[in-house]
Amino acid sequence: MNDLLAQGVQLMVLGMGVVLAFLLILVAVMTGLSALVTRFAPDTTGNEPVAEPSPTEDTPAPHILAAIQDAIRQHRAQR
Amino acid sequence: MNDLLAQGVQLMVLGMGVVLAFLLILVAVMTGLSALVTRFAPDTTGNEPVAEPSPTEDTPAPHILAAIQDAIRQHRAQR
Amino acid sequence: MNDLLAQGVQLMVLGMGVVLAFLLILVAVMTGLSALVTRFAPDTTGNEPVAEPSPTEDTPAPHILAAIQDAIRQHRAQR
Amino acid sequence: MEQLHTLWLSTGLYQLSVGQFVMILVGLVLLFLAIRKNFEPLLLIPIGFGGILANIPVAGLAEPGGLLYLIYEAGLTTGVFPLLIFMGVGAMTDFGPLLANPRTLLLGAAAQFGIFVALLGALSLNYLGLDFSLADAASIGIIGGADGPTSIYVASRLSPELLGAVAVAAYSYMALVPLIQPPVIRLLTTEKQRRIKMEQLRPVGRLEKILFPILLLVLVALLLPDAAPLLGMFCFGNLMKESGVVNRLVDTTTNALINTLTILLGLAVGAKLGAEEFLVPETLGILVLGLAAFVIGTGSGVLMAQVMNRFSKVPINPIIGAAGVSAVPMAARVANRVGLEANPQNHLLMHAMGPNVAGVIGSAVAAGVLLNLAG
Amino acid sequence: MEQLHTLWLSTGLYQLSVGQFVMILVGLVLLFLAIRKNFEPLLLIPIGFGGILANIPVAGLAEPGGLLYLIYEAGLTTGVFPLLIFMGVGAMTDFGPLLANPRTLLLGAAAQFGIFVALLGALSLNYLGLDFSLADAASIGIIGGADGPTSIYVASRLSPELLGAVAVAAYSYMALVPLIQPPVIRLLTTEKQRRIKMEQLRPVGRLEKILFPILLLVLVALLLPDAAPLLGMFCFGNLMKESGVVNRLVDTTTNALINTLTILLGLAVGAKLGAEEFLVPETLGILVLGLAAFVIGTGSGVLMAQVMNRFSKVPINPIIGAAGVSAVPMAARVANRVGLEANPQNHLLMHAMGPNVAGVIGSAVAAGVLLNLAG
Amino acid sequence: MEQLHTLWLSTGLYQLSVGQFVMILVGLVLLFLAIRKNFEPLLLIPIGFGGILANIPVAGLAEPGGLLYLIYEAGLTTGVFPLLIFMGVGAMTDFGPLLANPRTLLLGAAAQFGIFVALLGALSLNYLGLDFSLADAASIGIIGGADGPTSIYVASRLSPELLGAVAVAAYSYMALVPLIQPPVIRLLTTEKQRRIKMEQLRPVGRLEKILFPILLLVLVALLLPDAAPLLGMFCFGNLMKESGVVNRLVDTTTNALINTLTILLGLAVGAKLGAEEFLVPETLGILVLGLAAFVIGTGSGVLMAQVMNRFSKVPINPIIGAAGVSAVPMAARVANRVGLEANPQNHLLMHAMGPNVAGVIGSAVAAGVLLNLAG
Ligand code: NA
Ligand code: NA
Ligand code: NA
Repeated sequence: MNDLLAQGVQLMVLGMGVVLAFLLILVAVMTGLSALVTRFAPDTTGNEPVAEPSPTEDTPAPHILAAIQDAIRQHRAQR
Repeated sequence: MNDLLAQGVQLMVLGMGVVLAFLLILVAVMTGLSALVTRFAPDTTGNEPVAEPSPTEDTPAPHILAAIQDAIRQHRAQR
Repeated sequence: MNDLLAQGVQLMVLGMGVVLAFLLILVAVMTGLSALVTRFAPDTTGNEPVAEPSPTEDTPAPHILAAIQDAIRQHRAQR
Repeated sequence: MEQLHTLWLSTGLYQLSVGQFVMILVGLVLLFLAIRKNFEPLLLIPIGFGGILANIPVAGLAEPGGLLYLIYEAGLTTGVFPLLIFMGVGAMTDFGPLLANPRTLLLGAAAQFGIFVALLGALSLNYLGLDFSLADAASIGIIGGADGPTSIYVASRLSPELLGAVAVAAYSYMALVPLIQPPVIRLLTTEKQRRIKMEQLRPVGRLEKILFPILLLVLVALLLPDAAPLLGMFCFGNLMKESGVVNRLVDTTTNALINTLTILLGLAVGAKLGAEEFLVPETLGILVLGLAAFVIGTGSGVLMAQVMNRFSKVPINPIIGAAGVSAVPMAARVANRVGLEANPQNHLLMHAMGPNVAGVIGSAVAAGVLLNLAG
Repeated sequence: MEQLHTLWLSTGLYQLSVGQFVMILVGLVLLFLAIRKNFEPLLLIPIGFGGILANIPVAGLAEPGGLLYLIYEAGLTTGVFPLLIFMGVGAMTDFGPLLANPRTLLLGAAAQFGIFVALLGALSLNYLGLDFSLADAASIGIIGGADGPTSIYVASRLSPELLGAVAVAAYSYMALVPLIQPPVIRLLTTEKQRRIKMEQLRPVGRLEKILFPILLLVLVALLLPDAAPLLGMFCFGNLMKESGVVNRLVDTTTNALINTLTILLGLAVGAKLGAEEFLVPETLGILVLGLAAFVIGTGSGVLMAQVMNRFSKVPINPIIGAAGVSAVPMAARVANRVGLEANPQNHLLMHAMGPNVAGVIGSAVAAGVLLNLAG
Repeated sequence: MEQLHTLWLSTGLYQLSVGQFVMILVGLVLLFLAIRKNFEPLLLIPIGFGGILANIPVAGLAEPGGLLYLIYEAGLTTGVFPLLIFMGVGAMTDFGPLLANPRTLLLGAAAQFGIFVALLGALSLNYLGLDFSLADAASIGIIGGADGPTSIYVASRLSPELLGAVAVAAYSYMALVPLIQPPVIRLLTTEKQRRIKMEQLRPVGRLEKILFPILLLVLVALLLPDAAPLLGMFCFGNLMKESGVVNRLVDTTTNALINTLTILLGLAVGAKLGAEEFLVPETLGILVLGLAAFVIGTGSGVLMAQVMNRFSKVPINPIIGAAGVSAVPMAARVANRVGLEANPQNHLLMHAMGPNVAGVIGSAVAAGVLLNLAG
């Protein structure tokens, strides 16, 4: 039992140590990241997206294309 | 075979008995429920909700909060 | 090894053969289908749906019916 | 050349059995009924298509390792699909009309009589040379419950080999309710009875609606635990809906989740439309008995309403007794239509919704009894 | 007659044990708290209902072959449900406030102290006659992480038999954060400290937000692989969101997928609310220790903020340290409210979101350590 | 102290192998291509991220019991994921342009030539010291089908250990279609040919669109049952869409369901990006052969169009032959763009959609042959 408590204390020390250490490293990394981004890609810290919203994302399914063609056909028919 | 039919008849009697008994009990319970609710919580039989629609239901995700802050920041910037 | 290559060549011949044969049959079937449809169900080649959009598709759930009755009740109450 | 021969040996033309050919035609008929005649298309398109897939020779889609087999094992052998679908049904059900008029529960009870008559009928058919066990008879009887997930759940537990026929019969007759019920109703009622106007239903508050699924669950727990899987999930869905505090869960339950499960359930049922299981004389018996169950259930509901009118001053239009079979919401609509024919001012729809949802409870209770005693 | 007896023997009234009766009451209380008091209803309705279902006698829903058992085995024994839910949480998380003020990560680290104190507390309770292994103590401690999926993941790995109590405690105390935290915050801060105004957060660009989950993943891979399942899926969800090129996947992840999994997770947790597992003295210990973990975590976060103010010129309002426990986003809102009480002009919400999401990372890291060393 | 050592021994820094490090870099490159270059992000983000997760040491996410392993076993070992995704693809496909001009099916047939050339190429590489079985060669060839679910389905059946490389090659080259195809098209056509105007497509009625998937299914059942799982599910999805009576199922299929499965499929493919499986000379061969398959498929489609123009009075713009590889809808768009360069009035998009969807059928047929004869 005593032994279990000792293990528990060890786990607490180690656990809090790892949590603090890991998040401290993360603070350092984030600060570095922020500095790098601000230096080398400053434009992107504004509100503009990094890449133009790509027109090919979520590509319209073929049946939408079909609908477009329908519209074109009707348009031509009306002329 | 005859035996099977006998089992079937027994099952029919028992089955319909249980269905009727269960739903009769349910009628009684529902009538009681209705009486209790009408006596002790009469307001709620109207159209008002029992509890005010809670603002914490479906809590806005953090990114919505971020959007709100963006809006606030822009608002301040415009002043 | 040589044997494997021979198998590969055989697979190529057979595979392309099957693909071409299957799609040729499909061309024939589609052409036939189109002819049949144009002859026996010509109206449906327009834009009208084959069957009237059925009112029972995606049947309104009971709670919608309840909402309707609520509306009716309020309407009557107002008169 | 040898490979060409291998290929030919594995074509459908070479391997197709007569039974498979017939079953593919059956599948096509189901698709036709679903698409052209609007027979419960949400279920019969997946079932019909699954039936065709299951009968493609060589492909083995319904054999161990095949897609339909895997879906069947994952969802029907375990019972997970019908139970989760029943949760979704619960989340779409409004008990308001039933709470406003609790005695219509009895109509939903009476209409289950068709289940047990069909059960006896199945056992009687053994004298004509068919071979139905008590479990089989129960699976056939439950068609009369007029409730898809309940029928599929019971049949998958008691008689998996009959599941295909049972499910096809259940959904087909549900689609045929507008043809099956009106003559039965007219036979058992007078024109004057069909004109009976019913009292406006009282509004039902939120608290009552929240407490109802909980009370029902407690009753099930105390009295009929065998019905707990079905009614428990049903009450769970209904409580989520009525609680009003988990709308996002209800939204998913009644859309993405139930739709996905409906597709998978249909395909899994199709896996049981294999020729050797479906093309047997028993299937004909099942189809006949299923129809009988619907007719008798409809009749029992109507007659129960007549009996209740003897004992009660507040009259019930006996038409709504027919809605007690469930077949939600089709049977309630049929009752409404028949009522309007007798009296164009008489809208019975909401009155019929009470026995309609009562019928769901009634057949789930009957399912519990059957699973306990015929299993 | 014999069958009637069979039926009576299988009713709940005959079979219900006292323990099951009590657990059904516990389930009803959870439903009441969820619906009426709005205690985390998204989880506590499924958990409470699942708990009732699990305690229905005869039905065996939580026993091998039963629905809840199957869901439990599929989703919790494998760990799949909490991990996929964590992906969804990642897809709903905005690291902007944290990136704008990285040092608030330390608040999220400090607040994990409650986890380890509760762990020690659990081991101490062994002197009072309870019986907690190191793994059990870790499962109890993780309640202090104030993060549902993390707690459930750890408990399902280390001590499945405690899962019910751990999950109930975790979600209940998350719901009680508005009651638990304010007194602790007030005890450890002066009115003047609570009035501290914080600098406007800088805007954070898209590139930083995209790179953050990737960097976090790489750090986890290099330093703490044991936290990789949890943090990996979390980063995956977040990267999908921030990438901006797979919006349709993000939409499904944060709606249909997470909602479905939430229902199933809740039911699966309910399966662990069986009387014989839950109605033991250990459960009382778990509830007490869970509360202690929340209190101590809150206090540690606040004190860490005080310490940081000693060493930094840019002041931190110590209230936001309390948000480091996570309990997203409730704890951040509580911080905001306590701040407004001290100074009605002082909106701390966004400042508190930094430590709030830091707490999620912190407890996932702690979970990694616990899984590695206490497993 | 001892525990600290235990912890250190389990860090990634201590355990990371060179291969794992390289594969994490490969995963990062895939993420970069997906997010920054918009390379099929819907698939390459999950695949890339899954690849990183699979190579985190100690965590064992892709080893028995790990999350990616479980997803792989549930969805790819069984074949369920690609088949259900193919159902979703079917539900998003419009066969109108193909029905309006059936002979473009031949373009979709011809473009499958790349599959078989790559297959032969793979076998030839055995002379250079690589080690590809006939099944392996088939898995590599199918990259030329330019259809993700088909490639993954075939590779998961025939050569699971090549699945990672095959899927990465397939999706990468699909994303690169705008770079790969134009030079091939220009090489094999004259400016004048590229200016050919095509006749306006006739409108196609609903009945034809409903009958097409049914007829295709029947043909598959009769002639090529080995293609039944893939084409069966494809036709099922398409029939649901065209029937117009199960819109709620189609909505879920094309959104929540396909999105969920896409995420899981990507992660499962990532599980096959383990260093020991991916970092082998064979992978280089696969990448080279995949590219060759795309180039040759594109060329075959264009040449087939040239041949057809010899025999037909109604001219086909040979550019649209390139769309026969499938890579829906990217290849059709590329054809449109190349056509506009030659003649700014010449919109080939709809004309290219015919061979484009024909290519999906063509490669599924080829997959059936390969599964039958190389399995
Ligand atoms: Na019923
Ligand atoms: Na936390
Ligand atoms: Na293709």
